[in-house]
Amino acid sequence: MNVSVKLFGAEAKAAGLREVSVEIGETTCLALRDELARKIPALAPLLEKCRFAVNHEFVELDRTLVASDEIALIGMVSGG
Amino acid sequence: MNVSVKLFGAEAKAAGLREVSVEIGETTCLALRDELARKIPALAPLLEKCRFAVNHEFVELDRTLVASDEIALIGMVSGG
Amino acid sequence: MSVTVKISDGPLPASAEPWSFPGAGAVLCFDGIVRPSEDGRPIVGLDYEAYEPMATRMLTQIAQELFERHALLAIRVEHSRGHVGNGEVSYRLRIASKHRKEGIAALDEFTDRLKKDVPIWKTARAPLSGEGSGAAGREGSGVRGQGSELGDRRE
Amino acid sequence: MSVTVKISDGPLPASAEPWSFPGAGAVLCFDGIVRPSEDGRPIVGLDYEAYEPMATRMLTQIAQELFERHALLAIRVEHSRGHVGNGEVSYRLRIASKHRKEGIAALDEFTDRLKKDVPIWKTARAPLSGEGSGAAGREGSGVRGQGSELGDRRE
Repeated sequence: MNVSVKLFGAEAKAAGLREVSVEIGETTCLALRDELARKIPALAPLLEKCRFAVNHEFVELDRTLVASDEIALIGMVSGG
Repeated sequence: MNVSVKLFGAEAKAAGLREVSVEIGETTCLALRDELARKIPALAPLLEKCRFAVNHEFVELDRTLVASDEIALIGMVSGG
Repeated sequence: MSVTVKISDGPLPASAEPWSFPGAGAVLCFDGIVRPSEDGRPIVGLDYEAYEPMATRMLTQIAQELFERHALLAIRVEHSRGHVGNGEVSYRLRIASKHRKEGIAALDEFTDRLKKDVPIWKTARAPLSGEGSGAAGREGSGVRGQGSELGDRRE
Repeated sequence: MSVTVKISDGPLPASAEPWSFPGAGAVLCFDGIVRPSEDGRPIVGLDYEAYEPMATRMLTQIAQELFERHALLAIRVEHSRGHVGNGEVSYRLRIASKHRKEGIAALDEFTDRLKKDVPIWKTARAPLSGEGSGAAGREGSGVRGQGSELGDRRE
């Protein structure tokens, strides 16, 4: 399945991208994370501190993804 | 020595007075407190929780008083 | 160090005028508002009495102590005396600091100290006959006469 | 329960418009202001990016959680996106409660949660050449291009 992941802040800067398209075999956030680390090595050291948001809600890594999901990688935020 | 003591809040209410004139032998706040309790029995139960202010500053009970001092009895305050 | 202390007659303005301080990252404003009941009984407001100039001096002293304990940039405190009706502001404390945590700590401490050490007293004013239920004719528990400024100010 | 959440472009008004809630005894206002330096380097301001509608949803969810934990009457939170210059307000949180302590605790908690769980990011904007010393020509550390709203907004 092909999914698109939005990137922000330090992750967008490390990847040099605001959105990345990833092909995943197993359709979980965990598999997506592994694939992101493989595809964009500069992201790898940041992923430990990141969470995924699916359809604008934080989810656990075992969350199953479907093609219509809006997926975002959320690292350290800095509002205020 | 004759001193005048300003009263506020619960102490003014208990005494029914906003200012009271007291004749003291020993010129300390402690002696003044004892004399206030004797002269106005309704004040006696409140005095334990009161402080004296002399010339607009809180003082200890061993403070010596002089005739020109402005003396106030300050109990529980309730600003805010 | 910037400290402003002001005790004034009647309620404070409902809306605080603009206030900040160069370099501040956090500006806190606390409004203390008179609530419509006191000890479970309806009231129309509170009458405040301040022993001056001691009240102003104590407020200034507390502000100075907090400057030393926290890294503050500016404190401004205002307090009413006389009558303040329900819903009106009787106390406004503003603190400018570089960072939030120190400002919040100072705001809390300042107000604790105010309620312990500043010679200001409030007296609840109950509704006049017809204004409220269960307290008809009662008019607070304040001291009358003997030169009471508050007594003189009651309508 | 009264919760208002607003994310808007550019700095918030320097002065908060009047706001209170019936029965409130304490109204707190916290202004987060952009400071003139970040990590010891002079900046001209911050660029904020918010991931919407998630940012608004998270702010609303945090407000609702705090309502349950503290006895609050109303929360109103505003946050900027886009550029906010030095000395300008990027974040304003207002809380009305019956009593002070619960309002102060909620104010502190809300802001901690904001900084942990709300998808908003800031990027420092350094002075342009000639505007400051030691940072000539540097222009923050933000991401460029790829449809960056922030990138598009830079002068």
